[in-house]
Amino acid sequence: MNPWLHAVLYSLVLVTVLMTCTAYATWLERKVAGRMQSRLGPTRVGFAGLLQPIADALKLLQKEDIVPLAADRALFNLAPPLTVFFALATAAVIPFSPGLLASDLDIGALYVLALSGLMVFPVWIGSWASNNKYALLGGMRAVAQGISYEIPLLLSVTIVILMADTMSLSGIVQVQADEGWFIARPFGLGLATFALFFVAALAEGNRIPFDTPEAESELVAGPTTEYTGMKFGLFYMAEYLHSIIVAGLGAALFLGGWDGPIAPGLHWMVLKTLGLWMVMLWARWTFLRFRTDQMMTLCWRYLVPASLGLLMAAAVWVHAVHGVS
Amino acid sequence: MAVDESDLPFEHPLYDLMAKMPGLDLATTSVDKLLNWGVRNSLWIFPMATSCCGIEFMAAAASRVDMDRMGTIVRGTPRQSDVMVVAGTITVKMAPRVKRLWDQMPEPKWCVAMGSCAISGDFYRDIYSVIPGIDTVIPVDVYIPGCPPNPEELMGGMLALQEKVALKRAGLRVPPEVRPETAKMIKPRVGRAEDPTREKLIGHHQALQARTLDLTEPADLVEAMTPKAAADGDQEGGA
Amino acid sequence: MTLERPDRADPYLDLDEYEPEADLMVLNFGPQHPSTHGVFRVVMYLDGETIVKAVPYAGYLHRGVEKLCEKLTYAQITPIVDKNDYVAPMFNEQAVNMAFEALTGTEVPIRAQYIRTIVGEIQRVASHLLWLGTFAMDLGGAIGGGTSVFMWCFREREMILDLFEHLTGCRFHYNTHTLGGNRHDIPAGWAEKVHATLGHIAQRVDEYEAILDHPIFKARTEGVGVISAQLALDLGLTGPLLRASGVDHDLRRDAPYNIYDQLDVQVMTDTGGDCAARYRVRVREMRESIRIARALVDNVPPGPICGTKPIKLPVQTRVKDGQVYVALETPRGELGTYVIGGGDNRNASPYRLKIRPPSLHALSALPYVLPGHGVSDAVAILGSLDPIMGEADR
Amino acid sequence: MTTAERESAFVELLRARFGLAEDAEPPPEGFLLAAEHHFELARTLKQQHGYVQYVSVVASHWPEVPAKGKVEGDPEHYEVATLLRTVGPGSHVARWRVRIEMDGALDSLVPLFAGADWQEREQFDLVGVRFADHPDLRRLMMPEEWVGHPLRKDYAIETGHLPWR
Repeated sequence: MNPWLHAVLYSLVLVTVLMTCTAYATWLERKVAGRMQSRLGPTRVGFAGLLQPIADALKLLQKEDIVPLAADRALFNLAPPLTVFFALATAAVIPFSPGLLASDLDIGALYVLALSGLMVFPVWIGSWASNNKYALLGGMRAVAQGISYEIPLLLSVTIVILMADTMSLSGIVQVQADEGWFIARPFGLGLATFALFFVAALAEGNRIPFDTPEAESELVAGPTTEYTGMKFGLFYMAEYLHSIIVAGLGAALFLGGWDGPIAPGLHWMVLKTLGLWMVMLWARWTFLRFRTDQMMTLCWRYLVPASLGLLMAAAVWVHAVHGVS
Repeated sequence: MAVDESDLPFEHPLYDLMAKMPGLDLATTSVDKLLNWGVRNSLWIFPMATSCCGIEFMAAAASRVDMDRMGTIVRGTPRQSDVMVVAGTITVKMAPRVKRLWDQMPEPKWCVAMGSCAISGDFYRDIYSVIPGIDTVIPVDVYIPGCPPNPEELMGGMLALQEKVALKRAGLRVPPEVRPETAKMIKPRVGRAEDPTREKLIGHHQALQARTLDLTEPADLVEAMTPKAAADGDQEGGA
Repeated sequence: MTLERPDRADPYLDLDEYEPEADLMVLNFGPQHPSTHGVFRVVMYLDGETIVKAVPYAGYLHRGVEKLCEKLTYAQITPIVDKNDYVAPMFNEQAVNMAFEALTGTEVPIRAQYIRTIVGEIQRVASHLLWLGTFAMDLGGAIGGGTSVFMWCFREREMILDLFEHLTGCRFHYNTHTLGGNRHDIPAGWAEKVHATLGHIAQRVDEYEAILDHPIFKARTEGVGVISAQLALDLGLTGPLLRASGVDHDLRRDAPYNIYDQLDVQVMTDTGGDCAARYRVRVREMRESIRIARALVDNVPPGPICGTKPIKLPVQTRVKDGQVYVALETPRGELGTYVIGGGDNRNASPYRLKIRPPSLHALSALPYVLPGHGVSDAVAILGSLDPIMGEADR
Repeated sequence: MTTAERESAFVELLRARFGLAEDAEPPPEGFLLAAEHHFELARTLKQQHGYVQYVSVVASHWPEVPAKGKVEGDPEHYEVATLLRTVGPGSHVARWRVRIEMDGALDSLVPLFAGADWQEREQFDLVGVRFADHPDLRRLMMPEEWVGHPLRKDYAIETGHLPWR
């Protein structure tokens, strides 16, 4: 098939599917959180509240679009679509099944990390342009957190790249399918790397216990304080998209991606992503929130040295197993 | 300072677009119904919880009643809310803030007066520092009586608001409820907004005050805040 | 009694003298903020994200209760003061009625005193539950683990409200205390219900402790918002705040009212003076209150529940001149009522009634404690003080 | 010490140093002292007798019209009651009243008790009593530009304050 046609068609399908997934992720989260808090969650809008995300989206579309007088109008309007763009662009290289991905980049892992690093900028742009102190504080926290946790995230992915000897995400999955998942291989080291990746990914996605930028009880709504209607909806959507894609990345890097018995690969990838996402949900509705300085301490004093140590251990392991090539 | 747009009719560009489409009457009606359904089922609340009713409001959001069932969640910022639930007594000191927060909410928006203090001031209505009902400051859509109303009653009020939203947006007039017995029982010294016995002067002054929003900041604070960006004042009330 | 920590910040700090070069940001926190627990406003001067000076503003819920009470008869005041501390209404009623009883010299029957003690202790559990939920929400956000704790606490609080509804017919504002006793006698089957409910809650309290026993909660509360014993006494902090600072003082034991002189009340103290200490004190008090209530509810002596029999018309209650001060221990501390008798309405109303609100004293600690902390800690400290604005502003 | 012992010790102290008549029985309204003893008494109680906890201050307004139990033609004045407490078992509240003129001022207790700050501000706001040497005597409850002191007896309960009423 024409690669251009493939790219366009696949992107359309991917965006549609991901957007629907995001909408229903909010529904699922509300249901699961409700059950965890011994209540029901949405039940009245459609069967079991299944139409709730659609109602929310329709409502958000109709809300008045307020731009505060003192806000920087251009930047204020630019930020929300930009967040969704970056979040969606990351999805291009996630391998859902052998051959089922928008573009099998040779530097897929690097591309994902670069784009998820860029996620910080629209948040900062939006919070700065809002000209609101709560938004500003939230934006500053988001930038500090994003830049700091970039490092353990990068290093943990580097370990995987080192072990797999390729930067292509589908290549990494293929290596795992052939030789065993990285979460268990080498024993202990892989698990530690996965834990490191997961914590850093939680922080990158501003999920509790690392959600200081949003901090509802302190900063009202953080960077999105001034946003109304669908602009807020876009921020909201980007946050969920990002968390789903991070879960997908975790599944691809550590849990063997599409690798699994019996069913076709896509099922396994979706199941693993969902499972990982549910773990994030579980953490979110159980933990309290760190303070900003404590988060920085955790990152720079514990996670960065730990990831460097793990990187060295991985290098030694690769040398021992494969020898000098 | 936020622009006071409360006098301007609100029209979303989407409606304009649909009205201009030729021969799509049927379609626009159906779409309108759909949009209406969306608004109705996703009423996000901004809690103006000042006193006792605020606790019952929290109870309504908690496990036993769980307002999330009907798609109602609580947002901390007025910018992302549809319904302001005024739960509790509003004082002279607080009223300008309520008005400002109401102005910060995006259209379409509704107000629910929860509890007798928010409705009429209750037994505080003759006190020097309490305003006799929130409807002297902002328009109210649904009144939920009680001191405080049970969480179930709040849920009932939200359902009533859903009905009202459906009727109003379908172009039907919603007649106000007439309860002569209650009207006899409650005789505030200051008439309600629609009451003919209400002195015109009061309404005039209230409107004037609400427009100019004379927030009484201490002089030193005003000074401290002015050299910064002019927008400092804009969201402060909201948070 | 003193702790080796920097005692207090200067609330009257002149910002011009504080590093004139520093670029301070003024952050207005409130009066309507998700975690101000009502309507309360703090203006914080921030250097970076560190608070340099905090200026609180109260009075956004000033409802003129004291003025209103001067116009009402003694019996009419009870339902009005219910609305002051709306998290623990039982104590408000009890406080004013105890003051009026002291003024008129009315004896309260022993059965009524038992009932007052029992409902008071159960109300204390409910109040602390609500505090625990909102405090966790302050720390964990509206979308997060804090909300889970909040929902669970409210689930258990509803059970206590059911108990009171069974007793008084009201869910929230009870109006069950009256001059000389109580209005509502214990209904049949209530004692068993109390046992079942409180036993259930006692188990749940363990659960809350288990879920809050993790490093994040400790990191957020330990060493945050330390109030030294000296500062607490100077400010007139009472109740759990004072006990968390290491002062062994509880009116139930030290100035007993009702039947507390016959009870062995364990006073829960802690030494930290920080948010964690206040949390521990309140959780222990919950257990202690459950113990007291369960021990008493089976042993209520028979007899009348109201001394003024039959209950006179409110206007008929006449009071001599005199001034009394009566205090009792609420979940927030010493709730005092100072009454000057002999007002209008031919002596049927007080001349002046002043309520001593523990919450206002607690809030006055903010300018001393907040400087040096960040905005996140400010939320935790404000939450740990457990202020109820209806009571603080009246 | 029990509460009763503390009470008698308090009365002894008042008789010995603060101008209470020797044979005066404790009146039902509490002890009325001269205003110049106010600060000194609070300091003595705090530093020597263990009354370390600040409880409250209650101001009341007595207009000229002969109120019940008052001498005919008694001029308009304020009364300020102050309460301090000992902590620990046998807790006792020391309570005394001070009478001041309409244009007079009472010594503030803020140098002794930090908690007096807000309480005295509140009484100033609502009743109108002035406190000398208070570091920050502003209104606490009412808005800054409010006219009048609501808890005075000449302030009608429904006194209008436009624009809200």
